[in-house]
Amino acid sequence: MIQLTHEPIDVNALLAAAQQPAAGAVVLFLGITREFTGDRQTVELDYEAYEAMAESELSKLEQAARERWPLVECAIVHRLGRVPLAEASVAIVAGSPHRSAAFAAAEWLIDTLKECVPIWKRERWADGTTKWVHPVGQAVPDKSY
Amino acid sequence: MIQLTHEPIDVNALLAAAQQPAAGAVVLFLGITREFTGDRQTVELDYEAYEAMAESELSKLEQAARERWPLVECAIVHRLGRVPLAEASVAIVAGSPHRSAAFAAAEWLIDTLKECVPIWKRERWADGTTKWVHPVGQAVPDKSY
Amino acid sequence: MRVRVKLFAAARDLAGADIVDVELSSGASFGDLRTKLISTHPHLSPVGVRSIFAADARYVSDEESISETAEIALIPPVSGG
Amino acid sequence: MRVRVKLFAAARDLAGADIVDVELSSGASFGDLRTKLISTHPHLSPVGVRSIFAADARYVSDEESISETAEIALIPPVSGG
Repeated sequence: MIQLTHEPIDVNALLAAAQQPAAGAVVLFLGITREFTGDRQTVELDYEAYEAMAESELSKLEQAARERWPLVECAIVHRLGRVPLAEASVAIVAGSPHRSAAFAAAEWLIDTLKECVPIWKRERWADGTTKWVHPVGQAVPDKSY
Repeated sequence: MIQLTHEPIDVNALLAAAQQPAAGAVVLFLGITREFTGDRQTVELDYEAYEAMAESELSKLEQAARERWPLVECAIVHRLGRVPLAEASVAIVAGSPHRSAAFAAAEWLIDTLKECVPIWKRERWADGTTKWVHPVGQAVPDKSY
Repeated sequence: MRVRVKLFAAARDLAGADIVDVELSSGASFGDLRTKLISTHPHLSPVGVRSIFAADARYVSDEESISETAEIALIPPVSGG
Repeated sequence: MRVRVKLFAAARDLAGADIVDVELSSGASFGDLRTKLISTHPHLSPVGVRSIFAADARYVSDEESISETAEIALIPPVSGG
């Protein structure tokens, strides 16, 4: 399951869907709006996506993860728009009969999402300035999955 | 935070505690009662602990994880008594400014818990039999942490 | 041919528009599009040189030829998650 | 000295008791305790040989001497999680 949403992410629903009798292990990853980056203070983040392509890339990620690991559940939800401090911008759930697959899939999914999915965040700093984040030296998106 | 409980684990409360402005990444692991082990069908699990020692070992695990990784949050909760299918027997939460530490800490905690903490499960199989699980060839508990 | 390019994030802010049109000769590649886009919208340069194009929601390389009917977007380095 | 040993899981079921008392000479080690425990409670043998002792809620090796005042437990291979 993949989803882009402008609302707070419903983590309970994601976990409830993952807690199935065939899953022995569920790993949830939440990316949270962090207040400090070094000594710079963030007030909130604002996320934008090329939505049609982001959905397509997220679906490819889910598919690739299901091919690589025996997943009972695989969900990727990204929030768009304003995400206040301490709230989740992204949630990933991987459920598998055994825990090593659930951990590996969840970590691979967030690592790859951050490289490949056309979503951008804008920092709103405490000094009132804003800045789109476009990491320098980022790898070219892997098109192999 | 560590806890042994005879009630269902309150995952929402654990996640709420972890979603702090200093955490950029939260990883939750849930160990779930799985229905099938090969072709043997489980009806429920029953967990027993040497409670005083289990609490002491869990505290040492939390302490060791906090020394190894920069954790904003570290929680380990193990349920005791009967745990029906698809419910969580164990929940681990690791929150950190960066995701690699949160993943590494959560996986290390569950791996080490399974080797070191005096808790035992009894399988109740669909054929009516029960069996304590005492893994053969298990490593001697690591006393180094 | 006229190519419409969707812009996002800092690229959109730098160009002051969500979409820009670029005139190219038929059979042009995405590399040609990048060169022309930056020459006609010089403000885009700092992000444009570090971006990748997408056609119909798939990443493409600068060597590929542009299909006139594709939906084309400039994808700056991503920062979701 | 008399040592009380707490039992858990299959060890408790095999012995039919949560606690068993074992008579040992003063200065005995946990290895001596294991030998005596299994000889006096032979049903415990299959789990007892694969268990570790704990004294005051800490794992101990068979070489260590037993403190008469410690709380001693036989810890079969664990299976929490």
